[in-house]
Amino acid sequence: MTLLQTVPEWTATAPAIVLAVTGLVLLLIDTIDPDTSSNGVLAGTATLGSLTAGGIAGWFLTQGTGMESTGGAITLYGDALVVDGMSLFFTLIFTSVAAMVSVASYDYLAGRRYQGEFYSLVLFATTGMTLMAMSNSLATVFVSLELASLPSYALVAFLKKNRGSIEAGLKYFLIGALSSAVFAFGISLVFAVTGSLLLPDIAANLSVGSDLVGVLGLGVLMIAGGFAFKTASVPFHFWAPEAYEGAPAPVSAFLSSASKAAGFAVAFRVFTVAFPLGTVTTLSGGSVDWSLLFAVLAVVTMTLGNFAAATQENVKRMLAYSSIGHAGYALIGLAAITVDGGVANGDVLGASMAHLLVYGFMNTGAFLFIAMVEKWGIGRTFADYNGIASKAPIAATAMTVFMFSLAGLPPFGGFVSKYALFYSAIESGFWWLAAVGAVNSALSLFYYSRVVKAMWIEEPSKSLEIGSQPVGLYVAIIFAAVGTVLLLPGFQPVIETAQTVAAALF
Amino acid sequence: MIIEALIAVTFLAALVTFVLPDRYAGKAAFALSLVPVVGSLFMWQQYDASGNALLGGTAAFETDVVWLQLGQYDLHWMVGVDGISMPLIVLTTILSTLAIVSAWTPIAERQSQFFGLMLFMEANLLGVFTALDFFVWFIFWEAVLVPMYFLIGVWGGPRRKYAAIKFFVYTNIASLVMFIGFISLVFGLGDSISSLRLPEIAQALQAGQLGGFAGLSAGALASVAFIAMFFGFAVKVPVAPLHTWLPDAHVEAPTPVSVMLAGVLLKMGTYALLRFNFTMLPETARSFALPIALLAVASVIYGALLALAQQDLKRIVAYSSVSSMGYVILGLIAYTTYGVGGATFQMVAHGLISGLMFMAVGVIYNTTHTRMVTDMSGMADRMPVTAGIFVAGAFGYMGLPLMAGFAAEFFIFKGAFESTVMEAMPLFTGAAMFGIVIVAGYLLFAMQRTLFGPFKFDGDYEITKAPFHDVAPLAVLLLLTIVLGVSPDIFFTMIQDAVNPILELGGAF
Amino acid sequence: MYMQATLSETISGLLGLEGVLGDVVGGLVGAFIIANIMLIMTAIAGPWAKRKITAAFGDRIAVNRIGPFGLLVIIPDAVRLLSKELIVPEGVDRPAWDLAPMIIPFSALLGFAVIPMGNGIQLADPETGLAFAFAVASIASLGLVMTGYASNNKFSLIGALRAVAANIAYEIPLVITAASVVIFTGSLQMSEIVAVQAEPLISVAGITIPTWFAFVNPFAFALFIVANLAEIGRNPFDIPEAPTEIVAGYQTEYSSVYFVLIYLGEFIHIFLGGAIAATLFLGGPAGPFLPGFVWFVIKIWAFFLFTQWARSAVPRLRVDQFLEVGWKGMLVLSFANLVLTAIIVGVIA
Amino acid sequence: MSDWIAIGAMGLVGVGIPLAMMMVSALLRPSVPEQGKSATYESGEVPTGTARVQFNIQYYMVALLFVVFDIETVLIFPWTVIYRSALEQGASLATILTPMLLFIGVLVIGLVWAWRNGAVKWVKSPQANRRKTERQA
Amino acid sequence: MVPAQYYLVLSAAVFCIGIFGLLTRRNALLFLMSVELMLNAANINLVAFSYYWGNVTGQTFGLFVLALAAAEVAVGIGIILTLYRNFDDVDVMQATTMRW
Repeated sequence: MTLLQTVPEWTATAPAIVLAVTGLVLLLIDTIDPDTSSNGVLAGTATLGSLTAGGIAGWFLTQGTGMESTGGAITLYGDALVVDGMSLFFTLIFTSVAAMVSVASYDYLAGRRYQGEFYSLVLFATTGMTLMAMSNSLATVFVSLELASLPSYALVAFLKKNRGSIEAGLKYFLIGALSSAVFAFGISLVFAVTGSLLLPDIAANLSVGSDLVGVLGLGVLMIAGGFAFKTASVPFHFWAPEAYEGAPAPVSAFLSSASKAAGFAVAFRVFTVAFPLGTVTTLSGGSVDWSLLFAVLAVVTMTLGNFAAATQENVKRMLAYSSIGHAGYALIGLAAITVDGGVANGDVLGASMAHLLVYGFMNTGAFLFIAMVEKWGIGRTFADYNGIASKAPIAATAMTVFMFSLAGLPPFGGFVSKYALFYSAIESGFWWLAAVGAVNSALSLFYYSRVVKAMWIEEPSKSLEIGSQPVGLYVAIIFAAVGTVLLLPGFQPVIETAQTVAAALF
Repeated sequence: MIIEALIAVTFLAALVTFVLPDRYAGKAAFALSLVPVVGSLFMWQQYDASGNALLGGTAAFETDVVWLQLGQYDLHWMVGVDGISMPLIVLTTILSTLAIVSAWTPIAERQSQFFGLMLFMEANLLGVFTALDFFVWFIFWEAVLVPMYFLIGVWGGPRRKYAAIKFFVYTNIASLVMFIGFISLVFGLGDSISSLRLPEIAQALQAGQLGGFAGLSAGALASVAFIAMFFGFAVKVPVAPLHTWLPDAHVEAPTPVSVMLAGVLLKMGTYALLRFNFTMLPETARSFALPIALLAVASVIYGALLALAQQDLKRIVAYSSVSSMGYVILGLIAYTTYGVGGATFQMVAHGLISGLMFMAVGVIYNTTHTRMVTDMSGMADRMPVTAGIFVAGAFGYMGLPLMAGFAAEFFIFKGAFESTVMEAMPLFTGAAMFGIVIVAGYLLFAMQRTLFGPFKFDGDYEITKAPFHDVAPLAVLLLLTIVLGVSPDIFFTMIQDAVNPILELGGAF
Repeated sequence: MYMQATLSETISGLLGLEGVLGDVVGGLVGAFIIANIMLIMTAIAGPWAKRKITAAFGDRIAVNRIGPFGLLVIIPDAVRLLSKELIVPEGVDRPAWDLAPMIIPFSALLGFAVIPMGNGIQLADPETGLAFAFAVASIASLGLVMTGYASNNKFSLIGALRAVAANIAYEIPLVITAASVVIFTGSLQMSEIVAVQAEPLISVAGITIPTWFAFVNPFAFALFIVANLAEIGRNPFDIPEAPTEIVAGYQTEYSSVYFVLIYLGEFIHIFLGGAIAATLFLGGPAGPFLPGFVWFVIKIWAFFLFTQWARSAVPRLRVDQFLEVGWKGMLVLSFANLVLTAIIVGVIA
Repeated sequence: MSDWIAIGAMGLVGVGIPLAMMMVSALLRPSVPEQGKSATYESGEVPTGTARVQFNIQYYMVALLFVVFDIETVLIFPWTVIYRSALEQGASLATILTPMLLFIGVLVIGLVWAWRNGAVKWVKSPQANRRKTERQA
Repeated sequence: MVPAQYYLVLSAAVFCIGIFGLLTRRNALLFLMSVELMLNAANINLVAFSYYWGNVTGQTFGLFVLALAAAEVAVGIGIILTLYRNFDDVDVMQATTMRW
């Protein structure tokens, strides 16, 4: 790219910069008059900012910024940050989710206080996630992870007068603080063993060998714990149901899609770059086989998530558990990595990334639909959803699309992405993982279709009344639905990009 | 490109109808659904394929572009039409239009959604019958279930929830099993194929490329895959022990939906059986001839007997279609040009006739609001036209000469007698033929009680002539039935042209 | 940079002790000496100088009976205070209540460990001296909270909270201003900071003015002094123990030796503040003719005088004014000062 | 090393002196317990209620601001230390000054926002509160 | 000079104290303090080993950990404050409007 020769390298972080600046601008707008800053302006700014960032990321992707075609990954600030296809790909996920959430929040926040704070927190969290995807050093990983987490805590506890929201915020924060402490300790242990925080250097120093393999193993385990929290997978998943159920629905959408994806982004990079399986399994003092760990975690997570979801009566909570289940699917991307996997490693990792992208659309849409239902003031249980379709067919159709897509039913994006994931898992020899996944998604159809059944087939209760037709929410939901459907025919570019950029990690 | 156009137009029609206000929906859906009809007829007229699309024949209107490059096997967007799928496409479009018309009366609420879903289903059905890539085919195959689920669940009768869930669960489990079976076959083929295009797979299988997978030898793998796929499709057909979802679905579904269900959806199962099991794994099929023939005869007799025992007109027709699909299986396993061809022909014929029957029952129901044989008698006095067509259709069902049913069953029995897959085949054929007697029995019985005799109706509805737009579809269907019966060759030649390659398949391994 | 032997090293050298033992002994002896210097100065400042100065402002004559200028009043005062009954109010949180009076002087004394008081009179000279001084100085706020919380008294609680609010509000301007000095010195080591200030700035008519940062950056000096006043809670910033509002703030419930200790701690804090200011801005112990230590004492007493002058001359701020001055005025100014200093230094260099 | 030992010694002395004074006074002072004496001092009135009174939320706000800014000073100090030597070693002014300017700029935006939202305002004007409550409803 | 491995033991001990407090106390503030302990255990490692490996990476990162810990506390205390307002208690087990 001639472009890249002409501009300084730091411009490669433009998406993150745009997001951060937008967050600050939102604060300033709110500063001009804290009491009467217009919701529309704020939502518009937030959406515009995230869309711009996403646009830039997409443009970079098409231009091949930071990929082999243009001379490989761009490392910045003493290798602390790296801009490559993977980071851009994930940036695309975060920004699109953030955009949908901001648009939807326009209605959700109408007439509430602290709107400016809400949007800027969302933007800052997105910035943090973008940096997570870019970070090439455990230091930046930790800092950006916190930058993504702290606003999330505040967002979950956003409804100051709502006990559910507060409780959710508290639990999210407590587990988050715990896991971040564990994470930091893990980092310190890894630093103790390798004497570096830069991922490539860690790998290099490990390949030399170390006499503290036990410490290293402990460190890796703790770091994995930190990611388990961010991705809401076993064993740090307890917070997810509470947080997602109690939080304002747009925030739940944001967390369960973008935040989760961010966790995976950084987990993928850290484990593939810093602890290459080939190196850590052949250490002198012993072997730290994390892919086995993740295989176990994946199976436990998806099974637990699905079975728990099947027993829920509250739709939001069901979605929360189902998102745990999906974390399990995405974990396959790490679990199915093998020492001599070669191209298969890149394929399965890329498939997992692609699934996260599709998931970003369908899951965000589903939670935003719940946001709309909350706006309508209908209850939260399956029974309360009875007959919504007769009142709001368009929204109900969108929700149906999300549900079936989450279940992995054709003809929606979720089907093809799951197929790609399981297929690549089989390709790298983990057919049993794929089998567990397939069985789980078959099971998940049960509870997803309950929502659909309630909306379409059950008779509406007499009192069912749908008040307004919130524009922003509708726009966001329909956008998500269209995206979910179009990702079926348009899956080729996605999976192609994902697998190419993933292959670049190995 | 015409196939893509056809499908796209139908999807578009579905979308438009979905957002239209309710009172225009029905008419609009009818008008829009005429486009695919015209398109399919145009295709038929332009049809220039030869041989079986899977076995090296040239498919008509074929397009083949790479869609997804995923690891070892590319996924293609490959569609095309040959002698087996062409008649079914015509059947689908025509029957959908007629079903839509017949839905004007019974469907009273949320019309735009109903008709939108009908068109959506039609589009997916067209996809099923044209797709030549397994993945594309599977997506359409699954996508048919979604609208069906809603059509039964939302607009169905009192026990519609149960019926819808039962249908959904049965068919989805079946699909899963079938999918696993097929994929294991694909992995068994290993590197010998580079994509999931059905022709490529079929020819690779013929070339004996099948290897072992997951600890199974090639032969065992073939058997396992065959059984898995057969199970998957048999649920759709349905074959006797797996048929229990069908009566519930039929009884609960509103008439137009039953028409689509019996007329086209069941054909998906037999179509898939023909395309996959009997074309790709002929040897395995032959080796399983006995159990399959047993199942076929069982469904024929068992379905007929059950029909005999019913009081509900719709149940009668439903069970009778179970038995008719038994003939199709029988014809398929016969592996003779008349057997397989007749089976294919029976798909079309039964599509028309069962559609006719269901519509007739629907028309009666629209006025009487009951389907119980015991509740009514002598309907012929009040609704002569409907009654007449009902009788005609019934005779078509019994296989009255000069009607499609006769031709189809004649071909099947001829083929079955000629069959060489096993010695006992004539025996089974005889047993199956005995089914016709029962069919005649229960149909005559039902008609005698409902239509003829003194008029009696315990129910406080005013019985009048059915409106024109209810009867017209019946008439059209009857006409088509007779046309097909008089000159079966309009379809049968192309069908034979497509099925003959299957029969020439030698032992693969 | 020149390495000068610290006090502890000198002493251990004199005693001829080597290694860790030498360090320990030298350290203890030196610490004891410095602590006692401070005690003496406080003893002079508290009972005597304070009264004299205040009286002078009121044009009165304070203690003048015992000894020259009534200096000996110190002794009876000390005895009086120490021999008072210790009243333990009901409901006090005992361990905290007992610990607090120790923490306050402790933090102040510890701060003096790194202050250079003249050539060679510096107990320890770690590289992070300045940061250390600020750190230990702010331990005092912990003691304040403990007093307020443990006393089980509304006045004490509010007083303590005010005290902490004051401390933290002005801590930042203080530190930021110090940072602007560090830009010049490029080191946090006290001896280094002093050494840098020894270099001549300009010489007018034979008199060379050294680069005391008070001359180089008087704005920063002013900021620092003001922030310092607030840190040590003296007028106009004495809201923590505003007698007319909340009796005696956090020390309401303290009597006898505990009161003495708190009082002592406050005075040592004043001196510590002065000492840091002197070290940062007034070239530490540097000065013509007289020995360094004398100059050092002069400087910190000057600061003490200044505080007393402020006490008598300036009215007290309201608590809200106080905090708004801190957050809106001082903080912004100190940031501006830092940035400007950085830019100027950068442009010059 | 010796520096820190000396500082530790100073710490010991700093603890020892208060202890010594306490002992001295413990020897000197009398002890005459009475009811009245030990009552909590509330201007001579009978003490009412608990002493753990609820106090102004602004104290918390101030503490919060302090935490933020104090930590920032931690990050500023290393910069100030190397600033000049870096310049002398020929780092360009932009590379060494701009990051800190950005850093402080972000801080200032935060401060201004907190300021405007009344984080450092000791008493909120009742009018503003009314406006907010109206928006809430 | 103290060998670096000893610091591992020290930090592990501090970390475990943190874990213990976190598991045994139900008061949210004590929970926060325990977390601080754990973070500072990490800092001990970082500083000690940055000395051991002779680079300042660990120390610098230690500063960041400090800063983030402070930020975390700031947010956390805010949440705990609202918790207290809604549940009149800072007991983390009090808040159970949703079932686990």
